[in-house]
Amino acid sequence: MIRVQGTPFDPGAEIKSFLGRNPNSGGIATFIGQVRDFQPVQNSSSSEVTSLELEHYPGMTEKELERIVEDSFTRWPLDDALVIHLYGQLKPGDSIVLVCTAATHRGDAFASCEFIMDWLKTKAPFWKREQTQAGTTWVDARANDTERADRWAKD
Amino acid sequence: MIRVQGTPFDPGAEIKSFLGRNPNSGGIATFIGQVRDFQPVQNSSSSEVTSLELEHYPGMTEKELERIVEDSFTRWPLDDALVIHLYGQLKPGDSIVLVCTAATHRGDAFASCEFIMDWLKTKAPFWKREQTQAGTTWVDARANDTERADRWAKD
Amino acid sequence: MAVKVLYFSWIKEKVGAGEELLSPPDSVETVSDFVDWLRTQSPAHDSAFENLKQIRAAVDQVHVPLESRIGLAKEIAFFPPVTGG
Amino acid sequence: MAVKVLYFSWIKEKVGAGEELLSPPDSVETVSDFVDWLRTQSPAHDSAFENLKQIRAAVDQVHVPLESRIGLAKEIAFFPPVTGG
Repeated sequence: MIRVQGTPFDPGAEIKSFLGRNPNSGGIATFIGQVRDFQPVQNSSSSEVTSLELEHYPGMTEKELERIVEDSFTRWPLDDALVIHLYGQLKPGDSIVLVCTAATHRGDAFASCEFIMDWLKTKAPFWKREQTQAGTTWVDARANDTERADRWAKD
Repeated sequence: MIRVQGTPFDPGAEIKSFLGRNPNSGGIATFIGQVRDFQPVQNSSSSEVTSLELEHYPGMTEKELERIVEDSFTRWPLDDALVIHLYGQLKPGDSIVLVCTAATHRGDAFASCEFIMDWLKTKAPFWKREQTQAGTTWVDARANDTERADRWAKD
Repeated sequence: MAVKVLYFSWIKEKVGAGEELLSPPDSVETVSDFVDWLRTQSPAHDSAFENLKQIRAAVDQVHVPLESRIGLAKEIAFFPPVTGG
Repeated sequence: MAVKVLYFSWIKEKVGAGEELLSPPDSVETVSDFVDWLRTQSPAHDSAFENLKQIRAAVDQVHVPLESRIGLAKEIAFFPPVTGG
């Protein structure tokens, strides 16, 4: 299931209901991405981030996330998967993204959860803009994210 | 932090408070292991599991989990880690284990969470006994778990 | 034939609009042709697309390389590399 | 010197006890020696330890190989490969 929304969500409550929907899955892996109040990326301002804006491409975002999740189901024997992604104005500590995957064995749950995150980072049409004391800056893509996503390329 | 307990826990609530304690961690990976009501392991009965008993080694369990978590901190730059493991009588759908790791970057969170689970599976002194219609059986260790744990061996 | 063109992130800021309805000439066959033609439309467009390495495109909401043919596309989007999650 | 010996899982069931206080002779230097000596204590002990491939050991709550020396250990535990998580 895919949800792209402008209002905050509670990752704990979402994970709880995901577990409730999948009582027979032996392993559930989840990932939560949060807004940090500092920015260790090289090309970014070192000023404290006071807020973060996430622009997205309505319509394509949902389709792209669906494609990524469908791809994960063709690669691993999954029972279920959930992706929730925020857009709009966020504050430090807010959860930006939640990915949950459920499988019989933990290896499949871990791999598919990391795969979804890696592909989401390089394919889902979101763009971050940080607000610091010094002004607003669009965050540059990280080469490392492309490398991580490329690990999953099929030969 | 390590908790080994005989009473059920709510993974959603635990993850929520873990997030609350680590608002500056960009990436949080978690894993939840649940009791399945079937048992796909080869050497096990195919009867439905009606309950599961987890025996453990009080004292050593806590120490071993602490050692595993400390080891994960030497391998990855982590902000925090949490392991909760149940023992005693469990029912299908109950959460047996929860692992949460928090880091600046998601790769470190994913790797350390999977590492803790892999080592826990081969080092933490727990033994499962399944109750089915046909009686009780001690669950055999899986060769696959040893292989997964061996992936993390340092050269 | 009119096509909806969308811009995101700093490309939108440089162009000065998020969306345009444009009718490129028949000689525009690929996304790359489309970019070349866009750059002739105004100094703002020219500036937004001056560094092609920073431009990504989607045709009808699917990622495509710049060499792709546009075909009967109804919607073309231009944006920098994504930074979600 | 007396040492606390713990058994878990089906080893406990086969031995018929979870814990014993035992004083092995001085000739018992390694965990493996200890197992050999244990097997002479009763048919139940003998049966519990007949397949060494299924036996794991901890000395003072630390995993050790069977070749390890016991030294001044206060607690020795025997159990099959673990199956937690």
